[in-house]
Amino acid sequence: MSLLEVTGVSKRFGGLTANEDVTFTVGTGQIVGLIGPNGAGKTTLFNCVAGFFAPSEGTITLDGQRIEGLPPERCARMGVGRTFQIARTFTSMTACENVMTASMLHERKVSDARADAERWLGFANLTRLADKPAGSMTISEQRRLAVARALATRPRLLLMDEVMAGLNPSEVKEAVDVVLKIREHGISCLVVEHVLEGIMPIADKIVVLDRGRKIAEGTPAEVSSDEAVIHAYLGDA
Amino acid sequence: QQEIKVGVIYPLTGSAASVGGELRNALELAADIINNGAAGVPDLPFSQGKGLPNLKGAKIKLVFADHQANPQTGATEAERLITQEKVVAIVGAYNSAVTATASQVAERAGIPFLNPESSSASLTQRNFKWFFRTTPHDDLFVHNAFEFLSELQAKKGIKPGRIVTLNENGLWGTESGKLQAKLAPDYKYELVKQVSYPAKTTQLTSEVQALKAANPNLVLQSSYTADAILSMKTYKELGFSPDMILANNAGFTDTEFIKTLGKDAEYIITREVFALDLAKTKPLIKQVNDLFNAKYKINFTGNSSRTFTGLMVLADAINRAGSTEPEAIRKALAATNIEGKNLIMPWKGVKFDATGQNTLGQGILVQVVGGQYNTVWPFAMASRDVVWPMPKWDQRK
Amino acid sequence: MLEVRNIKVCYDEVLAVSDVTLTVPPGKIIALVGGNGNGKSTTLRAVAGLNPVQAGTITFNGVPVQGVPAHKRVPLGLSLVPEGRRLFPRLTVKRNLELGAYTRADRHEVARGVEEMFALFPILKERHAQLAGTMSGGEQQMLAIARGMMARPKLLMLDEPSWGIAPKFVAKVLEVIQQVNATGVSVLLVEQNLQKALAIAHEGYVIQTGRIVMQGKGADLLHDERIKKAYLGL
Amino acid sequence: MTFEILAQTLASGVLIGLIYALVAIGLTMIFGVMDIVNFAHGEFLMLGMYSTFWLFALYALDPMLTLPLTVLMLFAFGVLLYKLLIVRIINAPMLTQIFTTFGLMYLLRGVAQFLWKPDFRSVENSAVAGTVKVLGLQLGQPQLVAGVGAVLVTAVIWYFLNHTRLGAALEATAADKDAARLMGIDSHRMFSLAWGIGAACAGAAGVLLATFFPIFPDVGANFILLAFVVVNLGGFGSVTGAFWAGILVGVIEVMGGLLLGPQYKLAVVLVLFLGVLMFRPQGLMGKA
Amino acid sequence: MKTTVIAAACAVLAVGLPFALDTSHLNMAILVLMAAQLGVAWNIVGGYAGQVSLGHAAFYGLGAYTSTVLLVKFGVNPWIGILAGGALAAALSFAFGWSCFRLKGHYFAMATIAVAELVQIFFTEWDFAGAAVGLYVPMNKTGWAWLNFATKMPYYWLALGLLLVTLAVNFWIERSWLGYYFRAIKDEPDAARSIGIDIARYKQVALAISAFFTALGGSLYAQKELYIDPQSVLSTALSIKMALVAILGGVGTLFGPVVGSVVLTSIEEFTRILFGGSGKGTDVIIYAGLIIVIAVFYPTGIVGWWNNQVRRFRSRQAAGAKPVSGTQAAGELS
Ligand SMILES: Nc1ncnc2c1ncn2[C@@H]1O[C@H](COP(=O)(O)OP(=O)(O)OP(=O)(O)O)[C@@H](O)[C@H]1O
Ligand SMILES: Nc1ncnc2c1ncn2[C@@H]1O[C@H](COP(=O)(O)OP(=O)(O)OP(=O)(O)O)[C@@H](O)[C@H]1O
Ligand SMILES: [Mg+2]
Ligand SMILES: [Mg+2]
Repeated sequence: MSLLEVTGVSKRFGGLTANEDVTFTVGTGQIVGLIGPNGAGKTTLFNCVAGFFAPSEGTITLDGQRIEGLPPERCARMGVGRTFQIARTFTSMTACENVMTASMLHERKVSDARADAERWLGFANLTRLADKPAGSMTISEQRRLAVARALATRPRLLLMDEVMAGLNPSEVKEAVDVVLKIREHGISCLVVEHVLEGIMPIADKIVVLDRGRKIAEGTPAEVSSDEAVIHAYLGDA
Repeated sequence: QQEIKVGVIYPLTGSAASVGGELRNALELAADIINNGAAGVPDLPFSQGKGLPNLKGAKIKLVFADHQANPQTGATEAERLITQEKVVAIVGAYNSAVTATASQVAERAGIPFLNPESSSASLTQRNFKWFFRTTPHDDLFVHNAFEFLSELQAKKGIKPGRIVTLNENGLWGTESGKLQAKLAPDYKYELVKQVSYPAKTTQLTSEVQALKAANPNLVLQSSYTADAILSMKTYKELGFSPDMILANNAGFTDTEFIKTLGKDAEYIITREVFALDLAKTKPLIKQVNDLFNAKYKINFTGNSSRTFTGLMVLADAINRAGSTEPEAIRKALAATNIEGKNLIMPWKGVKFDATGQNTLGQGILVQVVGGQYNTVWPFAMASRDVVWPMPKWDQRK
Repeated sequence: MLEVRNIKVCYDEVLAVSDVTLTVPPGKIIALVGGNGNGKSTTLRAVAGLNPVQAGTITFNGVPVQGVPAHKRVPLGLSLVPEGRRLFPRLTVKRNLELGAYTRADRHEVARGVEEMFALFPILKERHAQLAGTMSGGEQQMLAIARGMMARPKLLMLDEPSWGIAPKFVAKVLEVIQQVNATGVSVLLVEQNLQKALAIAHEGYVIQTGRIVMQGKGADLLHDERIKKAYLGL
Repeated sequence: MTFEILAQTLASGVLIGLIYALVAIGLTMIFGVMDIVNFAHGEFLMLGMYSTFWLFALYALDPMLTLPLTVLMLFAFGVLLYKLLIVRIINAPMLTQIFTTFGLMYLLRGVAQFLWKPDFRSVENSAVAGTVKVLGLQLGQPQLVAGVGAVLVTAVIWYFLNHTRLGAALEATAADKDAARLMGIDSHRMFSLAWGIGAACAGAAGVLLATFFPIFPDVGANFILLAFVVVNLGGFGSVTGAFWAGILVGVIEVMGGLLLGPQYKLAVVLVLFLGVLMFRPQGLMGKA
Repeated sequence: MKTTVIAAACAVLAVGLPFALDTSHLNMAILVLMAAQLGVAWNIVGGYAGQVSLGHAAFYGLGAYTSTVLLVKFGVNPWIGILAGGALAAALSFAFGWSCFRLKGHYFAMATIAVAELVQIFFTEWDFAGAAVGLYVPMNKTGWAWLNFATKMPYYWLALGLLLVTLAVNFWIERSWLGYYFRAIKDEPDAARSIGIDIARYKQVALAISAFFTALGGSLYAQKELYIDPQSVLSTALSIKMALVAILGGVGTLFGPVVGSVVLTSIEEFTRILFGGSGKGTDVIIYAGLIIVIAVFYPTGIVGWWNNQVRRFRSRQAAGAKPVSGTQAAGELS
């Protein structure tokens, strides 16, 4: 059984269909890339999995338990961690406090939470910024912080929305290392990314969405040679 | 020469500041007369001599404090006046709710508290030892209104049939409304509807419609200034013409009431404690009012005349006590017995019962005719006959 | 055209840009590259007037502009497509575009400008009545670029325009930038997609901890060993 | 309860509702553009009323004549206030802004008392006075004029916001002032404009009210709570929302008062307000 | 080290003060403590959790009314009445939260005003509780057993004790997971949910604690002033004052409301004492003017401002005015 099973999920906003009948799975310890043109419905799908939207149709299960329609905090408790496309850090706190707050899902004691947070900051190469107020970090720094924060909730599945945007190639490499490390911890990852250099080399599977529908699924190699994907997303370059 | 400090707590800012200012003037006049005398008011105590004779001509010094219509502030100021300013007595505080808390402080400190104008009946039901009130309270005023109606029926054969009440829903209006409801059956009148509304209202349409639907002959009304004016305008707008509007002072006696409404204020009857036309039977009123008018360019109103009288009563007590000891003053206050002729009020006099309430106070009723308040009751003091019924709006010139 | 001389910019007490000097000649594309948090965006913001400079000068077409408020720099021909898009989320796509041309008075011209943008980015035409805030990330980015061009700037500054854009459109965006440049508009480009940016840039500057540390022809920089090692991880 | 009474009450409710709308439109403008709740808005109304009163008392100018003058004065006052004070708190936390406008409310009341004494005043015998019969309904002339005035002002502002370049610029500034600056929009000018228009609306309402409502330093307190309710109900920042919500509140207030007892008329409005927010947290016409 | 000295000084001051003051100044000190306590209680939900309530008078009034009605109508000892009031207010806070918490920002603030106004209307019309006429607390039973005193000193200790307890609770909140959760909810509610925080529940927790302590303050008021009516314990002006105290001192800081209360109460009292007697409104003008000046110059409150100064000083010392460094490139460039 796969960790995450998304079955026949549709999501409509008024007249607009953002997701239509999307089905795929994420296995334990897998990195799955979710790609597709702008407006394909990736973030929307994310929001459905993380509980921010209730799907209009379809089911979502985590480890066999239905989670669709649950509020975000319940999803988080069940093991779905996420980052936001626009980093939403707690701006009045330092980086460390941001992560501590997330750690508190398991460690109510502040000193324990701090120790835990410091571990995760180290994990995401952010130790240097631990005491910096999140409000004065650049956007890309905040994204990395958001990853550390999501990890601190000890998710089984981590949803990452474009965490590699705005990084230069060598920074992308660092980020890739972080994702690999996350997998080593036994955490599955569902990654939305336009920076293909960041996702293609490491993904176990790629799911491609276009206009809300799944148009392809397979290994990176399979997907990148798929006609439909090239046409809709990669471009003929 | 000794100075006797008397604390004064009134709303000098905030929504009741307009009244507070008048009261302040009245007190200053009273203190001035006591301290420096005044010509042409032979009946007024202290008007000839200088200061309080029994205290070697000691002068009254007023220490003003602003309570902003806030009960806690009133208590705080009372505390300050007593311990900082070392006042020998306190006069105040207009708003009944503030009088309630401020007098509580005086009670605990053992300082006489003289209240000249708060009308909530409950204030003298507390069995306070140091609290004295010169004005009649709402209970008596409401009784007065019904006595007036009975006498009107007995003497002139006029009987208002259906009665409704309209009152603002604060402390004062509510208490008045309740008393009216309680007393109406005692006097065998039919109270068909009671309507209350928030004083800070922006419109009174639904209130007036509700009244209109009850089709009354008589409206008993308790309103402050803005809402009194608004209600009259709404009556006219909606064509509501009862035979009589018998108002309960406050807004209806505000200087602005007649000025604003002009002709539309005609024929309103309102309870008063004071009227300038009483001077016909009591010249003292005109004499003192002339002094007031000369100094502040305004005439006495029910509020300012009562406050003026309050300080006179207190000064009389301090003088008789011959001492500034609180206990001596309290005893003297309790033994007060001033005759009506020495007051500018239409009262029989001032004499306190065990609760500290003046038992000789009395209200009057005035009717607006020709842009003036004319005393119409008690009939003995009346300067005009009651106009009944009020002409309908569309029949007025 | 644009001359930035030794500028220094702070956020509160924090020094973000300590010494930046760069030149954008007329009709050229200039790339400004560097790692995260090194002051690229801050430099652009300073040129656009959103952040005051503590020291140094900014000259545009020979006129010193460092004291000129941001909104008065737009009619001079300076336009910035800011980091993070900064659209007007509750206004429609079309109205966002029209606001881009706020300083241009001729309504007719503006309407034509809008049509041009629609031609350039068909998705915007399709969604012209949608509220900008509900568009997908990439759609928003296109709108932001289009809006920036609506002012008909002489110098267009773009802060990471390919950010969050699907690969197919990254090429498209860079193409658009070159097209715009071909019409005589100078471009100052901040971009993480180093290879692509330096490939289209006539000249590039490298910024590190708030100062310019390297400068050269785009292609030269791209082949510079140090750059390869530092930024491309090669 | 007769049909006549119901119809009459409804009409009165609509008329007073239009005044609420006018007060609320100014408030919602300022909020919409700057995200600042102006607690001193009732005091703008008060200033409008006093201006009318003094022009009337000193120069015998009829309120209907002085309306443009008062509106202009309040506009200038709003702009001045922005330049002197509000500009300093644009970036302050929401609470600080509340705190400031709250202080301003007290300040203006205090100043009014200082300058003009706490007495009640009124404009007597203005050109519009008395009542007229319309379709069998007895309507106060001042209220009628005020109602028509409110409709006109709302229409003008609505047009301005939705169909002019300046209106679009105002909205843009409201959304993101830095981004607006990048479009060449002078955000300070837009903010002063918002304050100017906001104050002018309250001023217009003040003039219209002065023809039938007593004038005193604290008069704003009578209107401010309802104005807030209207702004909320309509949706913060929505001018059309404020317009319809104003009428709705006016009608609900008088009808609720008539049917349930006048002491509960405010309660009826508040319950309606909370009930609506429960289903539409952004107000009737607010944007989510 | 330094903090212990300051704490000790404060303790000595708090204990010694009442012996050095005359009754009127003592009374003022009590007012400061009472206002501070309300500010501290408000701060829990308004400051830490960022839910700006302008309807706290509802809880205050409920506290005052509960203890007074129980005492006057049923002869219940105020010690019990006060706790009952606190409990009732905490219970009311659920209805309050249920109707308001789904609203955001200004919508929330205005809705809280509406709820509090409704509570005020209810008490104004409720005859059993004295309606608009209000209730008197009888003066006959005095002493600690009845929480009613002829002198001011015991009220001082009561107010001080209540303030200290409220502060202690805040202190604990600030340093526990609750404090972190509250701040997270304040900063980014969506992100807070994504890390498993049930924001509806925690907002409610904050409100209930805050309501409980606010109600205790209300009961103390009733016991001190001996008269309550809807106007004096349920008005919106009161709600706003609670918020003002906290804002002025610094929201979301432990001692902010205490400092705020000292400053605001002093301004209020002294302007009134010095200028209030004139009847010209000068006191209000000066009071309001000072509020505005403070808001403009200390937008984050007095304690907030101080913290910023300290932080700046420290960071300047630490950084030595070096530029902040971004990500270092893997290789050295220059
Ligand atoms: N709340 C909403 N209301 C209306 N439409 C929406 C809403 N949210 C998203 N959409 C629309 O749904 C579609 C899918 O959006 P989504 O954000 O999921 O795209 P995406 O795949 O994440 O794109 P990108 O890569 O550009 O971020 C878009 O066309 C968007 O405009
Ligand atoms: N609003 C702010 N307040 C305080 N400091 C800030 C702010 N914005 C940026 N900084 C700091 O200024 C420095 C430069 O930031 P800038 O945004 O210019 O970097 P950048 O090169 O654009 O980085 P990125 O690639 O992440 O966008 C960083 O150290 C950042 O932390
Ligand atoms: Mg997306
Ligand atoms: Mg940047």
